[in-house]
Amino acid sequence: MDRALKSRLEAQLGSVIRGAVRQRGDQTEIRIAPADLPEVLRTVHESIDMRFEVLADLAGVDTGDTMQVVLHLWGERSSDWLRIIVEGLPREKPRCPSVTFLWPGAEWLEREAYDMFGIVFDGNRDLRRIFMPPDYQSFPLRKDFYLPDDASRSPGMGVRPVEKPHAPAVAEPDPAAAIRRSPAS
Amino acid sequence: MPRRADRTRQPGPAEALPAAGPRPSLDDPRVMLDRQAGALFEEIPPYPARTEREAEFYTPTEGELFLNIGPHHPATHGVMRLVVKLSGERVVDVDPVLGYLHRGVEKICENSDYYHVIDQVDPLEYVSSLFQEWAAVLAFEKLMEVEVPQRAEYIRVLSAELLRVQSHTLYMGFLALDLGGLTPILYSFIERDEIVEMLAALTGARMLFNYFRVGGVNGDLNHEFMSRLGDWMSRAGKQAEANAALLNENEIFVRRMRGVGVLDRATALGYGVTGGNLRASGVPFDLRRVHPYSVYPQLDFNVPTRQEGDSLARYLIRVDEIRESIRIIDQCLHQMPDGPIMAPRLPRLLRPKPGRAWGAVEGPRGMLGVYAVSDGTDQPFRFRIHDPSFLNLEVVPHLLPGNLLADTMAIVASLDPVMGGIDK
Amino acid sequence: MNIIPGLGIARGMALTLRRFFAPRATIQVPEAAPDVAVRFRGRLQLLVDELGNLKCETCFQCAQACPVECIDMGGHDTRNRFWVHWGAAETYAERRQESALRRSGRPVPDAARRSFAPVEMAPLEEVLARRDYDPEPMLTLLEDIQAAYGYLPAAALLHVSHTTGAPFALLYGTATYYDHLSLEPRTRTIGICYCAACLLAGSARIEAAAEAVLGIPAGGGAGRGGEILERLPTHVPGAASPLVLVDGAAQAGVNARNAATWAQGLAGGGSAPGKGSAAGKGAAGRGKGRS
Amino acid sequence: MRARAATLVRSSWIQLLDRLSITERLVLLLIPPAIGGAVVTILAAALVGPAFVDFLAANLPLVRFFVAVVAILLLTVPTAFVIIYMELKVIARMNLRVGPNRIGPWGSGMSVVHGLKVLIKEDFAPTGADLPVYTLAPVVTFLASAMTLLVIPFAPGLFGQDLNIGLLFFFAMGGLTVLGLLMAGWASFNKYSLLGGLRSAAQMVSYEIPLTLSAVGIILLTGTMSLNQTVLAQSGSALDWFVFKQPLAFLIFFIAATAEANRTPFDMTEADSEIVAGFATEYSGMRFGFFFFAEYVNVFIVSALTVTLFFGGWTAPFDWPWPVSLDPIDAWAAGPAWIALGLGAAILGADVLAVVIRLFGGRAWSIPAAFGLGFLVSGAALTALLLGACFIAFDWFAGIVWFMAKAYAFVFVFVWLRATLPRVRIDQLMGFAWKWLLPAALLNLFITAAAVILLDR
Repeated sequence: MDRALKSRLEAQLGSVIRGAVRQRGDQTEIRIAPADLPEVLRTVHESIDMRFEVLADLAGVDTGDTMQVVLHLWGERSSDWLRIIVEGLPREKPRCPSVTFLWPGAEWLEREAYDMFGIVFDGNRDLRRIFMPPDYQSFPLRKDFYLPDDASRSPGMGVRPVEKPHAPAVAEPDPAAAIRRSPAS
Repeated sequence: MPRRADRTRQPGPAEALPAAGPRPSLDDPRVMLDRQAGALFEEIPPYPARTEREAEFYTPTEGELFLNIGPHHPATHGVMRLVVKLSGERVVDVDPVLGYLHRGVEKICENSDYYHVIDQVDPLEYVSSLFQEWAAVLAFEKLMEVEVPQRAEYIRVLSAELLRVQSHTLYMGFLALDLGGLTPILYSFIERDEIVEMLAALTGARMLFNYFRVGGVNGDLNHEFMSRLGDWMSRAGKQAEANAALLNENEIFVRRMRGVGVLDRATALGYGVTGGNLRASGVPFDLRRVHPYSVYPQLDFNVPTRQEGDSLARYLIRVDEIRESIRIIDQCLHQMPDGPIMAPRLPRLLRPKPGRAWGAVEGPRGMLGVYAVSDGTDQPFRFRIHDPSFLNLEVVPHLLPGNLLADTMAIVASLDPVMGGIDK
Repeated sequence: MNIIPGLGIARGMALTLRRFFAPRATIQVPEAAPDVAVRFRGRLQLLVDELGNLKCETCFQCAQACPVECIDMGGHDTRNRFWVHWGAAETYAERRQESALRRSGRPVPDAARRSFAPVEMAPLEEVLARRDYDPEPMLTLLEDIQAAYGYLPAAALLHVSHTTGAPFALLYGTATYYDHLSLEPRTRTIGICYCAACLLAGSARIEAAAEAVLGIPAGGGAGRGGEILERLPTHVPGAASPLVLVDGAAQAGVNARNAATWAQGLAGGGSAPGKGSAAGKGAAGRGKGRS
Repeated sequence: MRARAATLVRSSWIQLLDRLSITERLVLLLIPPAIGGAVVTILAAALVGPAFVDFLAANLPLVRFFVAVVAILLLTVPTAFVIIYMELKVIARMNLRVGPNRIGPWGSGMSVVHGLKVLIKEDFAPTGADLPVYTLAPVVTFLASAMTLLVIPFAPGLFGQDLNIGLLFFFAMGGLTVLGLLMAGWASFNKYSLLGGLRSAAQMVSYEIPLTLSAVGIILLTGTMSLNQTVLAQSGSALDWFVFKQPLAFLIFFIAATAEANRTPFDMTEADSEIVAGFATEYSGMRFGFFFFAEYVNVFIVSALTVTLFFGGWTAPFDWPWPVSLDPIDAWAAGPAWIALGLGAAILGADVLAVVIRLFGGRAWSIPAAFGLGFLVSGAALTALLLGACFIAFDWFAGIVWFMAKAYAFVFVFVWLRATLPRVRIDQLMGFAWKWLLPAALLNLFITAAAVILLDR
């Protein structure tokens, strides 16, 4: 547990962190609002006493009522993993700023989160489905997507809604993205 | 024609339900071959471009052609598909298409109990599945706050390092195979078979081990494993050197690998590349050292790094790591303590307290991480798997352009992607 | 890289040439046994003890625990009637097929539950009302139900259990204990040869008698007891008596004279007067051979 | 009346047929055509035979040509089979595998089975393929390879044609192969094929030049382009072989020939890990089989030419140490006697061996088994004796033995290379040809020319 990290986080980001900085084992956790994500990331990435340079993971989470984006960071100045939970994304239209401005490699991680949860990342220039087929309609890791043969949730013989189609959360088309092949070509 | 018009329509948010008409899909034979429609072959992809990047990629300029490498191709590891835009033999741009092996393991894991998860994550990185197990088990142990006995930790390190040797050996073989060498792959498999049979004596399976448990391992060291291991250790170093000699000094091999696909430090960090690929770019990021877990702090080993960042450096890093792994195995055997192999007083059905945990281990390809969220039931509420190959493969579009088609294989194989983990 | 160009290649060539004469690493498996570890659990087998008894005691823990659901336990019940899956149906392999079918929108056939298919309840209600919903004389109740339906539908047993309060296990046990009670529709196919020789020997009489007793026309649907009467397109040259088959077994000695008696026997459930004999079977075989 | 008789005959014929088994019926039905054929043959021989023989005698070169073409086309099949088997087995052994071991002794029937497999496979053409070109491509490739065999001297007096421009013919025909590959690549309507075809064009055209230039040195030395004369110029001991006079040329020639034969490490045209199977991606069945054949025949041809140019062709590396002459026995005149003697020796040997086996082998050997083994052993011994005698007696036989031994040694080297080396990249391949091989070949040419001028003076 890195107490110094906690005090640094509280000192530099105290205004945007929701709740307390939690620490458990080798993990330090902060919760922020989506709008604050770029600022927080820039701070923890560039602040001289933190330097979280490695983006270990970016994951979407569906808590049942809201969506979250969870980032794990590693920096050589700290012995802890830093977990940033971007919370409070509405389930109907989850939007979150992209982190590709710092880590271009987050592009695919965001694509995966979009594919599985429908979270739209503003600023990701290639936000399309990555695992599921392009014409797929629903977001499989959401909690209202039941496994069709899910024994633990479909007891008995009742036929459950197999795939609940969602309104595809498509990024608003950018004017620049209108470059499209004409059907004749 | 109505069908074509249908196909070029942008699916808007208003279309909540699937369209009633025939939706185009790549499997639809009519899309592929339809003389009546006036088009002999459909261009790829048959969908309207959805993003700026896709539109840019699929709009070829004069003299460029698309080439599908995969999903069925002799040199793709697994079922990877690279859509390559070529100008002559020179690669202009690449668009990797994933998902051919997607099984929804995360969803399955969220619907199975904690012991089943260990088995479900096994086939992800099928070349070295103990590491994936280890990541999951590590996260669960953090959730449960279980103390793992020392002997179990040593056994974990021992078996995992054996598997790392196996994985790197196989990597060397497949790299040579993708460059056209027939023989190294078979030498690699001979080596691998010894290790895998050895692990079968320890764990009971050759490939999907299901060996680690929350709080320890399933089964102690036994005589058969130890005798096989001793047998192998007596000649492991020499054998690895001999097999590597077929490639290390081979002028053709070295010339094809050197200076190809150079990944500099900043790009590697920005793309989240980990493992040997990152260390070949000069970043000594090895979780065993920088964020130690298990008994690695008590073991003496080096973290080989190289500054070049090209394919040859990535290859040589692996060769060095085999040596280090053999050293670690040796130390494990000497330091192995006595004691139990499972933590005491674990319930038969695990119900961790609600909470979140992130566990990451250093696999042969990089950082394998698991983010587990518990809601107090016997199934994880969220089980996120982070696979290193996923991000290692993501740099391919960055590395390939400007190289020749033949270098595609040298670069992709040197990054060592395993599609089971990438596609989850 | 070496100072002398080509030396690395030469070393590699030397290595392969050395390996050319090295012993093989292949294990030729059917001929040579591979060295499999004792702990290896790749063998899927039921273990037996030294006396040859199965060690498995059917505790189902393996099937319950199998994470990829490849272990499935099932078998015929002790009377060889039903294929049974122990445990909740959705735990086991059928679930996979079912869900696949359900996903594709097709109806789901379920062999394990076919006997519970719903039946017309009016005859059952009549029987139960007649007996004032008293399950105590269970055997006669079941016999009545069998008389009403021709067999004992499992759904009917379930209904009896629900309405009278008798445990289903008791009903099921009673129904399966007695031989003359059947949980499946008893279908009997009675075939009567209609070739010229058999017609001469009187097969038309036999058919008329059977039709009268069973109350169904030849070639028509099933009778109340599930019997089906059909004309056989065989050819029995020089038959002394007509060829009559009950469920494929030739009935010897049925002729125009004892046709009525034989047909009465059909209704009772027996198959005699004459039992299937070697001669009859021979005739049937010959008939099939030449047709 | 007549009709009735005909009916009677027909019915009796049918009754006869009815009574016979199928084999007997077939034989019976085959008798009339056989008789007819024999009669026609005899008549034809009697009527036009003398004129035909005269014609053939007058045009002996034509006869020689046709015989040579047929023989060479027939030769390609066992050659390809042997090399395929070698490739399977040798690479397997180098990989510490067993290789084919199920069909025939040591799996030697494997390549034949491969051939049969290719024959019975479906032969299809992809949609959009240019059918005539697609069909012709394997033919062109195969024939271009096979035709080069015409000028190779296998033994003294055993060659298709002793062209005075043999080497030129060889290179011209070898260069034709690229046409077939290019056709296949173009006509397949497949991007991989196209890339393979274009690669083959670039590669072969580049490597033709050092290949030819390295052989020019030998032309300077011998003063002829006839391959037969080249071999004769190297007769004597092994020290007279051109490999010792032209080591650099040999090295260049061998490397260029590897590229020319599309062998690893220069098998860019069918680099399976890059462009699936190159020009052959869309081919199947016997069309693919022709490519397959052409490739292995090419390996043999390149080895054979290397042997011919640099390793003395059919000449023995050393003189036979103890000169034995079988000249006093006129082998041909005493033919029947020899046959009788051989048969008698075989039977006698079999008897003797059978007795010996029964005596020492005991009850384990039944009498037929003992006789069989005896016959096999004595036959093998006699065959070896006969072959030895042939080797001594006929210089063409000795020549072909030496030639094949040398050629297959080089085939082994090719297979060995394939087992060891990874593939080079296409730009490295071209760079190597133009930057290294071509200057080296020119240097070699210059040195040779200078030496010829200086030493001949």
